[in-house]
Amino acid sequence: MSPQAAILAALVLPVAGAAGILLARRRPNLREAVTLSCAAALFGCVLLLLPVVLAGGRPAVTLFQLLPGINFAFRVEPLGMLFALVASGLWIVNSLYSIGYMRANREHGQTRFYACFALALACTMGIAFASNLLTLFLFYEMLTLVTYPLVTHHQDDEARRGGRTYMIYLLGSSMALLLVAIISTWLGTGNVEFTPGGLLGNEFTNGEIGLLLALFVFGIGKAAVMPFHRWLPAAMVAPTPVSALLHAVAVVKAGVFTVLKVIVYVFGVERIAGLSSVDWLPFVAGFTIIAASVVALRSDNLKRRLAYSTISQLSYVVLAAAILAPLSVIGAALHIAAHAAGKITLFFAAGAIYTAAHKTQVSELDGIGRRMPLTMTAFAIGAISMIGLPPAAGFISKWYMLQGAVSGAHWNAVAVIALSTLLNAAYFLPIVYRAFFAKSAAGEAVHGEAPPLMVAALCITAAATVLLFFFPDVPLALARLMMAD
Amino acid sequence: MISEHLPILQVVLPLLAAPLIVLFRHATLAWLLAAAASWCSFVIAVLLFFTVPAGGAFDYALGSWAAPWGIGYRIDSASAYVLVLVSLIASVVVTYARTSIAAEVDRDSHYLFYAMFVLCLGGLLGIAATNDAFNLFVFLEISSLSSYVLIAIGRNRRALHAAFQYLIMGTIGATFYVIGVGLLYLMTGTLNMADMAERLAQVGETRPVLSALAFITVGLSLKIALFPLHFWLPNAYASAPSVVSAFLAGTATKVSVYVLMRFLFSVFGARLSLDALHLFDVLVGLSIAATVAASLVALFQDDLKRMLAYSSVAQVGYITLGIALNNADGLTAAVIHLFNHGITKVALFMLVGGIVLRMGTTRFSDMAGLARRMPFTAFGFVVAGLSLIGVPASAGFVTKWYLVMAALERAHWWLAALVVATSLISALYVWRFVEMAYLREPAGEVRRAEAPLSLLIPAWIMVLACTYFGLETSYSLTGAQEAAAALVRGFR
Amino acid sequence: MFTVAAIALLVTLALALLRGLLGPTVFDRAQVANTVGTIAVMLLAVFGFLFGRPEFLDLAIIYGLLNVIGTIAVLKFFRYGDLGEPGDGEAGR
Amino acid sequence: MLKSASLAFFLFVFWLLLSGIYEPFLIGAGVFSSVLVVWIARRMELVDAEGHPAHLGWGALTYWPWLIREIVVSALAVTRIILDPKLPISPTLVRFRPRQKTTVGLVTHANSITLTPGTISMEVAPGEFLVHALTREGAQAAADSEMDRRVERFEAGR
Amino acid sequence: MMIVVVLAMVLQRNLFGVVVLSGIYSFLMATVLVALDAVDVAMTEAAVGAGISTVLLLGAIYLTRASEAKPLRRPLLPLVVALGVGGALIHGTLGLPAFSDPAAPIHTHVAPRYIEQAVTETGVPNVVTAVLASYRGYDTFGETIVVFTAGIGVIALLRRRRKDRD
Amino acid sequence: MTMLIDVLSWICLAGGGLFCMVGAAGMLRMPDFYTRMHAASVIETLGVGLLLAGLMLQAGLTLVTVKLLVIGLLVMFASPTASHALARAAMVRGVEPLLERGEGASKP
Amino acid sequence: MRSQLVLRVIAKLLIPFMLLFALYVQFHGDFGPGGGFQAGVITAAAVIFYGLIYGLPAARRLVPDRFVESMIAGGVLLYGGVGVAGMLLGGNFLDYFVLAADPVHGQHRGILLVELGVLITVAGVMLKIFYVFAGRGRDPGGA
Amino acid sequence: MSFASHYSYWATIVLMVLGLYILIARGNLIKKLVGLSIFQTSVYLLYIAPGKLIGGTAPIIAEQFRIYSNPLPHVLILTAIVVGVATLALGLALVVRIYEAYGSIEEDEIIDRDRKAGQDA
Ligand code: NA
Ligand code: NA
Repeated sequence: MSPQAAILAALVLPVAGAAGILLARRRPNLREAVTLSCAAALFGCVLLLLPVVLAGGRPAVTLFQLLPGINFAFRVEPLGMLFALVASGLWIVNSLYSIGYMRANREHGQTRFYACFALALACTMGIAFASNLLTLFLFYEMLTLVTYPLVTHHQDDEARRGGRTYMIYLLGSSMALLLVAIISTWLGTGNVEFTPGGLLGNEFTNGEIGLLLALFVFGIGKAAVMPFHRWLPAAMVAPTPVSALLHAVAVVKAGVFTVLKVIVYVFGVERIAGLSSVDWLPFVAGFTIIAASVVALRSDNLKRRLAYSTISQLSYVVLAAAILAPLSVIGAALHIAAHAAGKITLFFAAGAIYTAAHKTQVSELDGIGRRMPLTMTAFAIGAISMIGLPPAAGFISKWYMLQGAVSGAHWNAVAVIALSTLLNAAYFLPIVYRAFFAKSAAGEAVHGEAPPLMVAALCITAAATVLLFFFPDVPLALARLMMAD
Repeated sequence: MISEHLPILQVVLPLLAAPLIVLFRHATLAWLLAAAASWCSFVIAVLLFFTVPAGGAFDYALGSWAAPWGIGYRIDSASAYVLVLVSLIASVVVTYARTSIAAEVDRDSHYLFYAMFVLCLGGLLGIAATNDAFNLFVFLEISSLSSYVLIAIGRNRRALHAAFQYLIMGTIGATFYVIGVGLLYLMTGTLNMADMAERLAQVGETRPVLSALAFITVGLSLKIALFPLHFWLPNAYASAPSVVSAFLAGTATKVSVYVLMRFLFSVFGARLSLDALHLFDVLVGLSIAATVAASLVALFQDDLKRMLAYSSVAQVGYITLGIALNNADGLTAAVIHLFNHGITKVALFMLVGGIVLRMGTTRFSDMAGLARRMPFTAFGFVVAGLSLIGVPASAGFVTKWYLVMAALERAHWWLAALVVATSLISALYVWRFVEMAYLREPAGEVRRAEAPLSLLIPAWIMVLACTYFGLETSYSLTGAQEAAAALVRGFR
Repeated sequence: MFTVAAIALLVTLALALLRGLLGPTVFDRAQVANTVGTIAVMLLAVFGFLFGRPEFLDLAIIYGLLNVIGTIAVLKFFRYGDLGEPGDGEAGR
Repeated sequence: MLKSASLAFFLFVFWLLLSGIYEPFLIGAGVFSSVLVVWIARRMELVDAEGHPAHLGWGALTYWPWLIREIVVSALAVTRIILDPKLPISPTLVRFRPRQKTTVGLVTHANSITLTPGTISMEVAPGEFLVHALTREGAQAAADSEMDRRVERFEAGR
Repeated sequence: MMIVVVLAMVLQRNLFGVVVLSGIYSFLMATVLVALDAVDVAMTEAAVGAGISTVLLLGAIYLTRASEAKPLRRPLLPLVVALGVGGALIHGTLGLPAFSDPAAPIHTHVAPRYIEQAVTETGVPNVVTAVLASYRGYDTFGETIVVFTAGIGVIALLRRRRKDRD
Repeated sequence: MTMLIDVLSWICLAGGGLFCMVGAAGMLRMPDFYTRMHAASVIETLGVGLLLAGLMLQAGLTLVTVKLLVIGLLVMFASPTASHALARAAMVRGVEPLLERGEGASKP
Repeated sequence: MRSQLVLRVIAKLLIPFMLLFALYVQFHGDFGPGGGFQAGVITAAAVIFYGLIYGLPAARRLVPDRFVESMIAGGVLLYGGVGVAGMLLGGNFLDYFVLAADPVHGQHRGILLVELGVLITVAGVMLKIFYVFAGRGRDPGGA
Repeated sequence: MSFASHYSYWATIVLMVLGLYILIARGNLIKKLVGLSIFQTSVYLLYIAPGKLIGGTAPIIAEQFRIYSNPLPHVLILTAIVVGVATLALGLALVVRIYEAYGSIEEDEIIDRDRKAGQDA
């Protein structure tokens, strides 16, 4: 298969998978088999591209003319490759987990769930491989639309309320800000292609660049930079596999990926480094990190705590990118992968707890580690990664970020990272402590682990989190290539 | 050579199909004739579109009388563009009509329906093809009279009054047009539009010319339902048979917009038309009022067809906004929106036709759970709805893009912002449908009752077209840019 | 000479119209319509001579014919309230 | 058949008189038109003694001049009444029995009455006329009249 | 005089009276048209105004009702609109060439050819007929189709009585 | 000869115009519908007749005269028919004639 | 019968001449005022007059509905047919020059035929409208 | 520019204003149509009056005349008249149907009835 064909296949496969899922709606086993095989095939396609990219190739495909000068086109570069790998890889695991979760909880509308999930992956691939802002924007918007049915999966009033918030925040920010940013870029430069080293020449003044950056960063609502973060907790109404999709596989990752991509390929790290008008971004990101951590600390609901943790972790990426030091940008890229693996583990664990013990609050978890040892061990690994301690992937990315911050003498950033590490520890470690060392309440129902598929999935991701610490070669290579481009 | 006669065959084939249909008085035969006429027109229009010389035109002298003395047809990029739009929509709609009118029109009136349909088609094509200001009026009336009948031919009694209102407003509009043309004739001595443009340049900005400009603009604004002269349109589109709503929404107002542009840019010349009389301010004001007010009204409609009708009024505002902005991007936006909105609205109304057929209602509250009853219809509605909003990758987006570009080029940031903001309102009313169809529990038992394929396939062709022309813009956009250029270039 | 006749006819027309405005019954107006028709026929004939184009007489004849039909239609309408009914059972003819 | 031919002849003469342009095409058109109209008239069942009273030819020569004289006289009388400041009218309805037997006769009589200013025939039926007259004298004259006798003679074709 | 008739029509509430008045109006219009040398137009106006329109209006009144309810609307706005339109037209007509000015564009462009050439080119002395049926024959084709449309339209609307759904 | 004809036709035309005006005046003066009809018939007979005669004298022995004759015949046939129908219709519709006091329809 | 007497007799006298006059107007449109449209109106008026006097059923028997509808269509087809004939004979649409060897003669022929088309359609439409209006009962419940 | 030379237009315009007034102000549908046809008719004069040449004659070519009035407006207006009557016929047909459906030809009553029906349904 040629690289071009692989790109197209990566886009088409999930759509075909969705169609297959719909066709197989009457036979659940077949349906799930379609999902899994499609996920595997997608991962295969993406893997096919990896050596090409690592070898310095940048395969590209152009399909239509969207507007004169702007094509509907794809081009695989290292950052997109990394993102695509993470997303397609986690889809397999997530599918395993979903099968367990959906069946155990006897969820309705499973066909719709799997179909939309597959479509969401197609959009994610589009985002990862898009060669220009507009193509990216198209998939970015479509991702919002196809995940909407997932967010409102329960179809009750609460779900609809949450779904509405989700839509309004994401569509509103992208239409009103991101699109404007894209148009402004087009007006200024006559170009929206992602260009290594950035596509901005000298068309914009210092102040305009600051404004444009703000339009992009806030317009990319999926990155959940405060104050555009509220959709993420609102979307917690969805079933856990969906949360995993949102937090780890696709949605928020698409957000920070886009931010990173814009900073690297539109603005150009070197072009805007040292400009006074972009100094505000580290502060906003830092504020988001700290504030979200504080909220997380105060939340008793486990998924809500995880959600605010995500908000905080996303802003690590933004912060790291905003420092504009090469090493920190590499750290940002790595963190996409690291956070994905860690956070998906945490959500899987939360879902397993819900499925096995029907518990949702942190305060109810006393002693649960003894009943669900595997789950809570995985949770602990995820938590360690979030805090940024070895031997978990989070350490590596944080390490790069810190190096970048120190090398650029961004002492504020260093302080934020340090403080947030403490806060992370403060809201994760008590859970681990409760689970394993607190005494469980009297009259506790007897239960064991969640269904095997779920446990297997969360074990895999926990293992991945650890493995990424020891073998960070591929992500690191990709991140370095990105900076070298 | 038959190819020389394409400009006239385009128009005459549908017109002559009508008496044949009446002669045979047979429903199926009538449909076949109407379909054949529509499809032939489409093929001819496409041939013309691709062969019309860049920067030139096909001229056709009717009766072999040279132009200012006889009536001439003139097909340039702009008219070819409109011809393709109208005949494309007619071809799709006529295919769709057979099943749709079976449900909405009495059986023994079917042949009359098809006769009226081809007449309307021929009239609209004639308007686009002619180069004679008075001949344009005659064809305007052919299309108008037949559309009054088409609206009233169903069983809904509201359609009668709606058609009457339309008749009154349409006739006033046409009469205003005739008054305007009369004044121009008195000042130039000619009715041929090319000749007229040439002579007007010498006459200049005199009172009769300005007055003519005002009458023609107001008259055509009535026809295109420019806010606040729009009130006939929602009633008409909401109560007409679905296939008629689809056809008229896609073609009638569009052709009138074309005529308005023809006059403003080619006959009067933009310098005279948009700078004199502060037409820019007026048009911008009305366009904004149209998009904002009509979108808001659409948001609160209780009936799907009415909602779509009000949305049409709003969408006309985008077109006139593009006209008012009067630069290359603005005109391109206006021209391409003729096409984009045309196919979008046709798609939506055709889908609604399926809903009418299966559910017998278009009330919003009855749409609860529609996605389960008619999944393809509901999904198609959403996809076409995205185009209505102007979401990227839909046809509607291209328009918005050019509008924003045009506004920014003129340094009207606020206009660009308004365009985006009004899109959000349309997003809300499309959203209302989504919520109803997908998220509300239907009352009572849900039985899967998808629209028949004979309705679904034409509708989905248009739905897919909405997406296709959002993704692949080279034909529609190149055509629109050339059409805009042809309009500005005029008859030189 | 023709001018005098034309003026006289115009005066007649004006007077007849006055009656038409005064009414009071619809029959008065119908009568006025009929008279106006007749006057118009004459006026056209005179105009023809006035302008030296006696072709206009064809026009006058048409007026005359249509005037009759119009009046009859009006009357049928009032006699039977219907335009299409044959008078007193003549349908079978 | 004879009536049809005669009607066609009359129509053709009418055509020639109207036309005034005598070239082959238009004359041909005249022939064609006359025949066509006769054909339509036959389908309308118009070609009978009522519709095509050719037999009355000679009577007209004597009746019409008399009628015209009557009309002028009565018109002058009505004119005098109109111009009289006192407007000396005495409207009267009168019902009487006419002598005519054929419809053509009755119609001729009725129309003659109406045509004569000062009298209007309001109801026309065999054996009964209702006439409105402007003055009592006019009514008397209509009821027992010279006109009645003359129409009878005219009807007989004398 | 025509204006008086129209004014009477404004005031007249009996629709039958309105019909009769409109018949008279058309007679007057036709007479004026003859005075303006438009004999063909006058003939048509006579045929239409005195004949067809009257019969049509009578038919419609017969099928509906003969008198108008009290006008319920406020007459001010319509008056303003109507006067505004009139004002716009007055504005425009003030700049037109004077009545019967032989140098006006309409007398110097296009029309002269018809008058000078029609007889030799078409062999038809009535220039109106020549222009109508030949030079601008396509307009007349359109006009015939308009008539056709109206006829078929009326059939479609009134061919039979049916229950109208609300 | 032409002089004589001109004078005659002038007289006819003037007279015709005069009778027309008189008839119209009568239409205004007369008290009820039926009596107004009598006045109108002056126009249709003497008025029209004299005018046509005047025109015929002008036209001489040409086809124009024939057409004028046709018009005359048309008026002669049509207008009493219309008047008759009008009067009948009015009566049927209950427009009461204003009669001289004490008079009904007299029986023969 | 009695009430119609005057009208009936006068109609019988008048109608043939009306019809002939219509044809006269038609054929003399080249030389004086008038043409297909006016002739069509007069033709229809004559038949309508007949219908007024003798009743709608009689008129419908004379010119049946079906025939009238064919007239309506036929006139347009005739007009369009002349146009197409012009095209087939090597000219443009509605080109009369090619209808005969002599161009002026061709013009004459073309004008005659299209005027005939106008007459047929106009007469048909007017008649049909009369039929439809007059034939429609008054009470909303009936028929 | 003299007012007198434009007086033919004035009559036209007054007729037009009156027609338009009837059309807009009156709620009776038949009267609206009558207003509409007056409005249309007024346009005839706008076209035809300027075509007249004083000393000219009807454009029917004959030996003895040299100056003819402009035939083109006549042709145009002939068409306009036909269009007008076609519109009237259709309008009246609609009015008849409206009357049968609503039992009224007054616009306010019709709108009222529609509103009531909308509430009932
Ligand atoms: Na009398
Ligand atoms: Na003619």
